[in-house]
Amino acid sequence: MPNKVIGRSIWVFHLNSGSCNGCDIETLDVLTPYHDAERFGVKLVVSPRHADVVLFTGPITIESLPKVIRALKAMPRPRYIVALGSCAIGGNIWHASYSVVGGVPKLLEILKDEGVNVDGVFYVPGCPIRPESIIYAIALIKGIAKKKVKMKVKKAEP
Amino acid sequence: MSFSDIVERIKGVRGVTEVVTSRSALFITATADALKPLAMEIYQIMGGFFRTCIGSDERSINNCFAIYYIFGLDDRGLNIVVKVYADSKKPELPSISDIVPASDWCEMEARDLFGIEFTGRASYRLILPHGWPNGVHPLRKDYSYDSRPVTRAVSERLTLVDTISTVPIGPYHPALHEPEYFELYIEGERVIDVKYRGFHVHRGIEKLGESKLTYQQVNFIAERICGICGFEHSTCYAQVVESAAGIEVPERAKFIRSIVLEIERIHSHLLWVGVVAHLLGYDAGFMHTWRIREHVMTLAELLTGSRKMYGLNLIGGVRRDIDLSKKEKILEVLDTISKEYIELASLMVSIPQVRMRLKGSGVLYKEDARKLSVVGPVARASGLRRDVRKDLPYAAYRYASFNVPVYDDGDNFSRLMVRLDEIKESISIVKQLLDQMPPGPIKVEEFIVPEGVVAISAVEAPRGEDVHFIITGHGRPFRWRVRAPTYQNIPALKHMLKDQPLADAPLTIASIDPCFSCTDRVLVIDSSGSKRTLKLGWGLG
Amino acid sequence: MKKNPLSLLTIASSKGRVTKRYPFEEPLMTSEFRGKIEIDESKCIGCGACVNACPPNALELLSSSGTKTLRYFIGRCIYCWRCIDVCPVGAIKGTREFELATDDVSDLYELLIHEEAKCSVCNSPYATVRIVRYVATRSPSTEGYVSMDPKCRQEKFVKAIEMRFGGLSA
Amino acid sequence: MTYGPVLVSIGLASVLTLPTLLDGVERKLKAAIQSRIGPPIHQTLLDLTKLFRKELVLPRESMHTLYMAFTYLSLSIVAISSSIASIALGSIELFTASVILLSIIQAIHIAMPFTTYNPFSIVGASRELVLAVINESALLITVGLAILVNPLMSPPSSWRSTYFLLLLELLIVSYIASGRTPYDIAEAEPEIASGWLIEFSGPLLGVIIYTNLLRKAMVKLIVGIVLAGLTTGYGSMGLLLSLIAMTLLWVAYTVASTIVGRSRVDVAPKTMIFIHTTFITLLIVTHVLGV
Repeated sequence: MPNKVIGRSIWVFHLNSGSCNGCDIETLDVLTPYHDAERFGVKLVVSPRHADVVLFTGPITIESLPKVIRALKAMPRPRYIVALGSCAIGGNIWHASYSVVGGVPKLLEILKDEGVNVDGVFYVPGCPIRPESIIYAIALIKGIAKKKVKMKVKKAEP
Repeated sequence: MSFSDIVERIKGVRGVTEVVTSRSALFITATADALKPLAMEIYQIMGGFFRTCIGSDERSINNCFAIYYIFGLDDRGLNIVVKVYADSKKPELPSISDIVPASDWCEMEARDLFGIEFTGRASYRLILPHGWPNGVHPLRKDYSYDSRPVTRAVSERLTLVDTISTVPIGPYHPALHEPEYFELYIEGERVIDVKYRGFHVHRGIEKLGESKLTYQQVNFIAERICGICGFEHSTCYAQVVESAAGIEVPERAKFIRSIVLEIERIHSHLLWVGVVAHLLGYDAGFMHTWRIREHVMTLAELLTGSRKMYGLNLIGGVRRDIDLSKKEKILEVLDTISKEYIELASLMVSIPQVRMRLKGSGVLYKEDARKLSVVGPVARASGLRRDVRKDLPYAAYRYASFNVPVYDDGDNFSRLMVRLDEIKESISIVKQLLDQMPPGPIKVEEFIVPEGVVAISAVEAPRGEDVHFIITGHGRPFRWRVRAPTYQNIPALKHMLKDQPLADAPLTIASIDPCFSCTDRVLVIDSSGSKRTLKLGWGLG
Repeated sequence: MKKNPLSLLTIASSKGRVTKRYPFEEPLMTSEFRGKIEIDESKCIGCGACVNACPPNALELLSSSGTKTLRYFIGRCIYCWRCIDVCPVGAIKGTREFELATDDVSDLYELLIHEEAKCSVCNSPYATVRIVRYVATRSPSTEGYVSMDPKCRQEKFVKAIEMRFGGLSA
Repeated sequence: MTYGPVLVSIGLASVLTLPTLLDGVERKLKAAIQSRIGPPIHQTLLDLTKLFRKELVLPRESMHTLYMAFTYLSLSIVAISSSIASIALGSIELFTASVILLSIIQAIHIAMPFTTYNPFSIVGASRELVLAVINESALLITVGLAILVNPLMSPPSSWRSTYFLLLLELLIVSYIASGRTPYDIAEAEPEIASGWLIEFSGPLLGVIIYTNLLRKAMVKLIVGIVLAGLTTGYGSMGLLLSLIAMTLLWVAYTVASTIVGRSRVDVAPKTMIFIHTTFITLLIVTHVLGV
């Protein structure tokens, strides 16, 4: 999974697409002394034009959807999406609510229709995500950690 | 004015059909015509504050829509709830926003979510996404929580305007960290007007609470209203249901709630101080406050199991106890942070640029603050002594003695000082409560929530007063309304930003410590027992 | 209390570098942390108590031909551990696992497939084999009720009442 | 004079690569003051290489921007090489030319964002313009005075207050020109997002960031050159010394910028005008009095 282009310098545009702030403050926390993501070359940028990765926190509300698409279109390729936290991945408690899209997997379908290409997606579960989870995801992208989760199918023997 | 005087005066208003009193609340039913005179009486003459108003679809019960207006007489710890019915076919009520400017937003919210029109004012869309069809009101009971009339909303004219006289701040902007949109109209470098378009984070929380989740599950969604002050919301929700159902929460649970609430306040204020340092270009200040804050986060995890989203509250009590080793750890962490943060805080306010830019910028005068019923540190920095912990004590706050810091200048510096002082007070509150914590159980397992009871509860969140309103229903709330502190404070920004340099705008916006996700969430109240059963006149039972 | 801006350097040097070198070092985590849940396939009876308690529907019970699947979607879990509180057989336990990042969302699903019991009368599936056995072992004299689906159970019950009052013979 | 071209190329090579590393040092140092580890020293280099591997998304009026960016780059290199050469050759004309070039680069740098029509860009650039006009005029006056006093050609036989004042003023000018707090208003102030940089992307952003680093290096190099002239005269020793001075200044400026906050856009020009006029007046007075 290590990424050749952005593995050594990851510029991140943080996009709150309807999050409760929990993941956002933890994302900010990753940059602070105890976690210090900058040691892996991570930098928070303020314009999608500079970004390699867009961080989604939140289930993607309908109101934020057009702006999300705009921001993604503004990014130069290769562009990556990181879905942070259980809202951005599975839509959390509001996955079925009237005013949200319900997570990045659903956003990807919309992006496909809009003709916006994305070069890769990473999913980082947590609610809110803890800073180490983000660091672990960075380590995955850099190739210094191994993926641990795998779909499990178990059978309950009757 | 004595309590009976207040009751008499209210009874004297034409159109008041019913007044019911309880220990700390007055419940009034009135006709639409009585609304304006009542607002005048309570807001202007008695000097009450406006908490919020709540729309409710009660067509299944009494074939009407209803609006509940909540006023508060803080100095006597009294809530006044005014209920007015609106016709089910053509719901229309007179607006009180000319008398109570603070009611501007909640009227528009009721219009968006219930389709209740307000006469005598300009109407605009506040909450629902751009492109949402007219006439579709998601909080009406005949609307299903999962139907989505729009899935590809179109963008409003937004950002990248060709003229330099408009500077858009947001919806994705480094100074905000949250998607909200301010359009600043500037002349040179001076802001002449502000337009706000928020509610990007409207997730339909209230609807889910009313139509999908159970009473206990709502605790967890309430916590997720806000990632910074989530515990305040879940405490407030738990309290409102406990009050409606008459559940006696064990004392120990109340102490644990108060302790965790104060720990959350410390983390939230430190977070804010850091963000302000960052906005002022003093990044070292940001890094060091967050370094200190990290101890608080780890402590929170030790006490509750998670750094944020504590998942600690249930209706009837809390899920985890504070044992002796945890108590020692709390004291240890408090000692560390109180030493380190005082050192850092005094350093920060000595930085010439920090001082210069905070003093005199973003001023909110006391009269405006009162008119808009602002809450929390914003109110306290403008000379209003409002603090729910004192005015309507809940949880275990009656066992602690503490000061409410009040500053009179109303500028950004005062708001900084209020928060810095509050951290000190919070540390002392936690220490006092730890000393007095009684032994015993931490939760009530069995309880029944009766249907059709109205309750209100308020909690002092780091950003100000947090109000939850509930009408109980079968297995879940019939109506649940959350009034977050930022909801009350954002309209004040217009006053603070106007005629100020553009350069101060992000700072001033940040100075109210906006929490947009709270505000955008989309209900009798009171922790100390002002509840009443709606079996008779209130017609919900 | 005014301070010299340079005293920042004193603060910095007295603290040194506080950074935890995770992933090369232990994370900053306490023993109390709530992480992902683990469902013990040998204990789970597929009763759905956790599904009813789960606020975000991260746990779902899906029916398909002859099986009932308990699906755990880590990507929607809020780590509240309410499922652990309510599980009647203690089949769910909490872990401190947080290293869950992946590039494929399907990695975040865990499925536990239960076999469905068929009604002894109409042969339609109605509950997992495990829960039927669980109930049967706890109340030994079920008079055959437990092996029926709710509809047949109701019919049998009505007939039994009628018989008791001298109605039609079964 | 025979090894002039060799010296120039060595000097040029180091000035072209050093800034990226010095930026890394700056980030590391800042991190240390903030109690954390910080990025590896060569992180800026990694950032730039990555930017060059990314897609180029051009803003409106793109050819214009592109053209300007490359003029900016080539001019910077010319300016740097001429200032390097000025030490090696002991040429005051080249030195003057490089300072004037620096001002021209600054002008292009300010003009570029206007081609993007992005409001943040434009607000950022107009602010930069205000600050630059004041600071660059101070720079030109100071350098003009420096040539008049002429510490470049003949090292002073005795240390006079004029030289001290001259150096002090040059230090201030170069600190402000290096775009650090409290005067990083155009770039870092949050209300204008990342200011004039906001619309650039990929390789174009890489070019701009790199050239900006060169400019930062050059404003320090100028101080270094004057300083080297004051103490040792010129030649290989002078070149080495000015590079060392540049590095040390970079470190000192980094530390200085971490302990202050950012000034405000309406206050900054006033403060700058006050500081500059005071110093320049003092300079003229001491020079006339011959103290």
